[in-house]
Amino acid sequence: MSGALAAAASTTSTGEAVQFWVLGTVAVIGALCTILMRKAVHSALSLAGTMIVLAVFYLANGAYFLGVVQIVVYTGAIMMLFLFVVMLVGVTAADSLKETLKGQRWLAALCGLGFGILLCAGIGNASLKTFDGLGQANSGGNVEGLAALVFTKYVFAFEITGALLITAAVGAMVLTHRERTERARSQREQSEERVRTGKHVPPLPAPGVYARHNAVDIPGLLPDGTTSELSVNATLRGRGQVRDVSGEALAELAALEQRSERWLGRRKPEGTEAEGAEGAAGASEDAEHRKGAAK
Amino acid sequence: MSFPLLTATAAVPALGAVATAAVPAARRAAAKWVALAFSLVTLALAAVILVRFDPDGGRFQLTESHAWIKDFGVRYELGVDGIAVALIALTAVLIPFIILAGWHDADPLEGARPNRRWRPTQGFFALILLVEAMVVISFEATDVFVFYIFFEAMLIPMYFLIGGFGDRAGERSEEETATQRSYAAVKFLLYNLAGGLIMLAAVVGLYAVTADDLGTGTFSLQQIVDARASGQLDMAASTERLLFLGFFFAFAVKAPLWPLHTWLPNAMGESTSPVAVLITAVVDKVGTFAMLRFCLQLFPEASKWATPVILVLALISIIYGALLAIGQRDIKRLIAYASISHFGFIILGIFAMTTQGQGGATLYMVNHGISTAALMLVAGFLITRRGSRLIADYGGVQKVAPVLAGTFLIGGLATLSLPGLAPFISEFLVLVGAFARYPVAGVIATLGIVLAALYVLILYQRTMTGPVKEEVRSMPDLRPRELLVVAPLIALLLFLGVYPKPLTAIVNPAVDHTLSVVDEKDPKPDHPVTDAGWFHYSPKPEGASHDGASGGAK
Amino acid sequence: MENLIGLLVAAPLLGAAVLLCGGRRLDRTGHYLGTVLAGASFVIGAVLFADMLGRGEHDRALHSQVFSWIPVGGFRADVAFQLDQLSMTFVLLISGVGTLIHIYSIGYMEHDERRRRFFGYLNLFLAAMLLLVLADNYLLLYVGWEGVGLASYLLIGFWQHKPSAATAAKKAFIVNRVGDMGLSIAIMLMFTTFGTFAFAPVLANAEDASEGKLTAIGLMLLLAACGKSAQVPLQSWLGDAMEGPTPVSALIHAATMVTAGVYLITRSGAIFNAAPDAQAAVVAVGAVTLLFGAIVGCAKDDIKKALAGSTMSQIGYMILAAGLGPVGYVFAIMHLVTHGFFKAGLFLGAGSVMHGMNDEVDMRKYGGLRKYMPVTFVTFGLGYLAIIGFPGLSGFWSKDKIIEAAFAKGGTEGWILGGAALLGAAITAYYMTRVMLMTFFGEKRWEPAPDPDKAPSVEPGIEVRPGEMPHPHESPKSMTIPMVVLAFGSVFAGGLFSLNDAFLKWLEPVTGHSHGHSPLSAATVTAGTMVVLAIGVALAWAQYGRKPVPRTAPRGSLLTRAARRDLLQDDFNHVALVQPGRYLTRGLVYVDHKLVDGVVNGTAAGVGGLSGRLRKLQNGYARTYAVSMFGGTAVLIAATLLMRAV
Amino acid sequence: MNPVNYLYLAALLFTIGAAGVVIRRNAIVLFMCVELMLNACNLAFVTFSRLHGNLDGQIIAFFTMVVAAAEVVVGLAIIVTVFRSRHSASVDDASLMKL
Repeated sequence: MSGALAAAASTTSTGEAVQFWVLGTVAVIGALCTILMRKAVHSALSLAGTMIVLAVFYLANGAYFLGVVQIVVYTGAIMMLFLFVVMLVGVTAADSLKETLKGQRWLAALCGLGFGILLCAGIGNASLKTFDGLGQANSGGNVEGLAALVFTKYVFAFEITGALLITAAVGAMVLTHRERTERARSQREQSEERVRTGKHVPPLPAPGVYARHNAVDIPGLLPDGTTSELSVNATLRGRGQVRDVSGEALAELAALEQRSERWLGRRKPEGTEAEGAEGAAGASEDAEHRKGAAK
Repeated sequence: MSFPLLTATAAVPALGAVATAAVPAARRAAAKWVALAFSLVTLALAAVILVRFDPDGGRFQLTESHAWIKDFGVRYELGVDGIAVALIALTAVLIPFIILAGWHDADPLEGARPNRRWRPTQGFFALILLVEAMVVISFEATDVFVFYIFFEAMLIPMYFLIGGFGDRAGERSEEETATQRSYAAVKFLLYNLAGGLIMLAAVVGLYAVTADDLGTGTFSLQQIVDARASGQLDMAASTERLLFLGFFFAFAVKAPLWPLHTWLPNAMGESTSPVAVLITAVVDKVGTFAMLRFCLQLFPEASKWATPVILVLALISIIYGALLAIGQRDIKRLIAYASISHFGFIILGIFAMTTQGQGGATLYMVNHGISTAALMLVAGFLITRRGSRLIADYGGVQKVAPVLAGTFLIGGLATLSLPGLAPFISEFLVLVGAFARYPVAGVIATLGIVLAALYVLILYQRTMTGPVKEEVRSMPDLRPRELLVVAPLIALLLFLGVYPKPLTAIVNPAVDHTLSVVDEKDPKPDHPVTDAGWFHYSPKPEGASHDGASGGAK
Repeated sequence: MENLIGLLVAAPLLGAAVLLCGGRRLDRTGHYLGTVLAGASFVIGAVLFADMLGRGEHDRALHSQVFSWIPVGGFRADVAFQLDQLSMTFVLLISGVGTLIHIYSIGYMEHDERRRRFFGYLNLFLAAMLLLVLADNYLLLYVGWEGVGLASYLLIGFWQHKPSAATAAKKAFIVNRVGDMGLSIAIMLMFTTFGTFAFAPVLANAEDASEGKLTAIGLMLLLAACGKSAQVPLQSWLGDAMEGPTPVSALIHAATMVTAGVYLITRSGAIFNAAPDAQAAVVAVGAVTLLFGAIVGCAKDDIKKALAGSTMSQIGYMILAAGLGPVGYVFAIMHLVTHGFFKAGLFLGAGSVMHGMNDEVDMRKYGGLRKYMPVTFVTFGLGYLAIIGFPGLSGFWSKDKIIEAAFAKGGTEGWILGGAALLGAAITAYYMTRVMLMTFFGEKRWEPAPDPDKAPSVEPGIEVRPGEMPHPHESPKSMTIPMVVLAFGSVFAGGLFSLNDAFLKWLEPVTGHSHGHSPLSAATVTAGTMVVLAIGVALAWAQYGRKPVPRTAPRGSLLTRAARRDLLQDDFNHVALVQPGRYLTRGLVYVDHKLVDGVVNGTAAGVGGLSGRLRKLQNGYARTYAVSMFGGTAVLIAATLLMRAV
Repeated sequence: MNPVNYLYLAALLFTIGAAGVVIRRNAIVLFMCVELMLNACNLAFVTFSRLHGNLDGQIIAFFTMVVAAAEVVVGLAIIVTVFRSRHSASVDDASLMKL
């Protein structure tokens, strides 16, 4: 190192120290949240937080340009991208943190611990007692300095990254774009086809509609009160955003029956409802359709 | 520079392989002739080598040396000493006979598949020539690295020869035969690969050692030997021993030494007899040859250190192989175990570290090649006639096919090294050589000759003599082609048995040099007779009779 | 002259080559060629003999160096011949008897379609045998030694369609191989001791070597001799060897090959002289065998086997004599020669009898043949008288001297040996008389020819209709003439040799000789011999002459039964060697398959199993891989840190 | 305080990120963890550039960001596609890496 200018310092200002300890804690918490939150949205947000903290650290380390870029590009663009996708996949989708792979947690913990310790040990070994700040390097301005490097020393890398970005953009488009190869089938054709195959001769059952709820995410109920899978959008099901009200429906049904009994004032032999339930359970699809049609 | 004779000798069969493989599927007869022609050209070149080689000349002759991989000091170095010349000659002589003997071996495969690119015949002969090329060049290579490459590359064509072409199924179902064959091929490959890889490590180690001591690493045998002689290169005993073991292991697998032998019976049993001959008479010789050329000369000290163990293993091989041969029910496996016993003799001779032992071992390589070829090929003719390898399926052949039986007997007698046939000389030299230094070993090895008589004669008795079996009653005698194969081999056996001098003259100087490198002297006789010439002996009256009775010779 | 020596061997060798490679076109003339060539070598031998007589007794030996055979370092083996009196004796015996037997075979093998090959083998044998006795070094002798072994193998097994013949041949060769092992070890010992194994230098310097070494060499040579000369304990093959055609038994297993052992010991006299222990062993072997063979000879009903037993015992005499050292060498050889005559004669006679009796070999089915085959009877009779040592005939001269020499050994040893020899003479007289009586005297006990399928011993070509009574007839001239000649030999040879010790003087320069001082005078010994001889004959007469011979062998005493089984030697070998060997090989085959191979296959299986387990780690869950990567990185860092630390 | 602490922080974050990659099943969160790791690296780079007093570190960090951006774009695209076809963003559904 050239100790001529900007004599190597060994410590930084107290202010920075304070800032480090405070924000550092925040960053770590953010990171932990990122990996521990059940919902992807929360993870994304906490990650964004961490990133902002990092941006601050960049600034503190004299990387002004990067600090800004960090906020603009990362926190601004990339994290938003994430959020988009999260929305796409289902904002409320929460994956259970229950581990399916045997011993995965333990292994992860073990590796993580060892890894971290070793890393720290490595840093500890490195002789970094003193450092010479960026005073001299940033003398011509940080952005200019970077620009000088980017357009001289790293020009090829720079160009290549350009190419990379283009490719990435195109690739993303290609991946997400779905070409419609065949003509969309008209309603007529669909119905004809249904008749031909004899499945779903009438249209699919509609989602459940009640006085209280009227939404696409509520499956319709079958006579026995169980939900009909066919009545809700597959995507919603995939996101796990189907709201099942069959439980209360059944309860109500039971109450209704009792009341009617009391009203009629005569006992029925045991297990009728069970019978009915069975019958309904065993009910074939068209029975279901009748119900849906009746709605 | 002069005409690269050695390269040519290796290149011609390689070209032959290409040419043979290139013959279109329709003309497989042509392929056979092409292969034969190329093998004959190789034979001619070998003859030229034999002529150009001067027994009393330099250590390595007809040398060629070109830089190959400069960074690793690998040089394309060829050169032959007497031992190599003898073995090259053996190879060149045997291959045409092998090709002739295998004239129809690939025919059953023809039409196995409808497609018109299916050319088993071409493949068979091309592979044989390929093996010849590699064997020849590994006999010639004086650069360890070059040697190693071809030593290993040999496995590829051999693998296909063993796995691809086999006997008629006989009483076994086609599938069983096929599985057996592929098992044998894989076993062969795995054993030899294992050996080869260990050797590779040793080769690298050798390079490292030379690089340490000489500054620039080298694989050149000559250079290393000289460096050792001049004391420039002195390996630590432990290093040398490790390297030696690495090399020796590979060679011990190749020249099957007990207990690394089990691949041989399978390989020889399942492959067609010409291929079996190729294995035992040609390819395996590379192993024993390499022991002489590389193990002993690169690591003399370690060789001496390892000698006791190796001798014991060799003795075990001799006795064990013979006993197992006696126990076999399958003609080819019997011959295979006999070969194991013989390789035991060869290794015994090499590590007896005496002129007789090593000279004998070298002769043994040649003679065993010829005699096994004779025996195995005749056995092959026999087997193709009957379509079975079981001894029990034969009997009384001598009556219906006397010539076949006769040649078979001669081959057998050569195998039990009957005096007057070539193998006797080599075997006796090995015994004497071993006995001179390790009497016990010599005596134990001598047991081998009795056992040899047992297995050969039992084989002959059960197959050839006795009442004629129904299945063999209509067996034709040797056809002209087959006679053309066997007769010269037998003639060779007789000639070398009566007048081995041409061979010994070539081999002796090389052996002496090897011993000088190892720095071993023949043990001196206790009461050397000054005048070994013939003079008249007349009994002395004194002490002529122990009871002191006065005798009258006057 | 020297060059002629090579011809001695070359002539029959050429014959063998031509006859064996010649192919069918020689079938008609082949046997004449073979006979002529055998005769040729006899003529050459005679010429050389005449020439040799022409020279002084000490420069009689000839030597011819043909070419250097195996030159490797200090190891020098030459193809070189040495013809001294000893070799000459053998040359004449071999080529002479050989020629006669060739002639005999012309008639005997007349009906055999493979006669050409038979003569080829005979010539091969002559060549090898001559090489054996002419070699000037032990290695070349070894070549001849194994050569005769091969020839005898081929000839014993000549009728290969008979399993018994094939087995007998194999047995002979292998037992001989054991002997050969001894010879080769002996040669190695010589090489390590003297640096050479040519006769002259080795024998001339024998005394210099340590006695231990010499004893070892001597014992090894003895082992070789035992193998070739069918001495205890390697005698078992000779009896079975009678499976071969009778001329073979006559030539190889009576007259010449089996005596090679005697030649070897006599030739190596110097070594044995310097190694008393070895000599003692030789003597012991000789004495045991001469009794052994004689006893076996008494019990056999198969005429050839009986003669084989007698051969064994006669060779026992020779070995005994050779073992006695310079006292006995000459007489060993002398007995060898006379024995060559009368035993060959006897065998040829036996062959002639079989020829007339539809190849019946069982003497109990003979009887009263003397008027049907007079010539055979007379010649056989003379041979008989010779072998029992009837005064004046060959056997008398040679055997008597041996007995004398045995006594001359001195001390109890001498008494034992002499006693054994005398006893042997008595038994010889007994069993030979037995053979004589059962074959030519008494009433006819002939039986119809057996069904060839049931008795495969019928020689091919001789047309025998099953159930046909034999019609004994005298054999053709080609067979009788040799018998007559041999008869002459067996009558007069001994006398001629002993005529003012001609034979002694002839051989002495080579073998040396010393007159042992016997405790008994020569006369006493002779008288004793006569007495035991008479006793033997009388016993035999009492048993087989006076009362008729039963057609089926009586059960007999334990000894008889044992003797019929060759004194259980085969049973012993079977139990002691064959059976264990069989188990050993079987066991080893198992071991090789299960253990040696099993280890390898086991390793393979182990690797397979292990990888099967490792496969489970490859569960396809990206995150598992991630963990492993994670861990791997950790390990890497640890490694780097360690390296830095170190 | 010595800037080395930044490095420790970076190490810590990196480890957390890595652990996250290992633990979480949701592909998107997985990606976030990757981003976290990248950021940690960036921090380290920046710190180093400060320690050594030249801007190369920052340049590298800059490139890292660019690459990260590209990676995220493509990666998310992939996630979307996968989700479309399998209605799930979990990396465990059907262990596809097994033959």
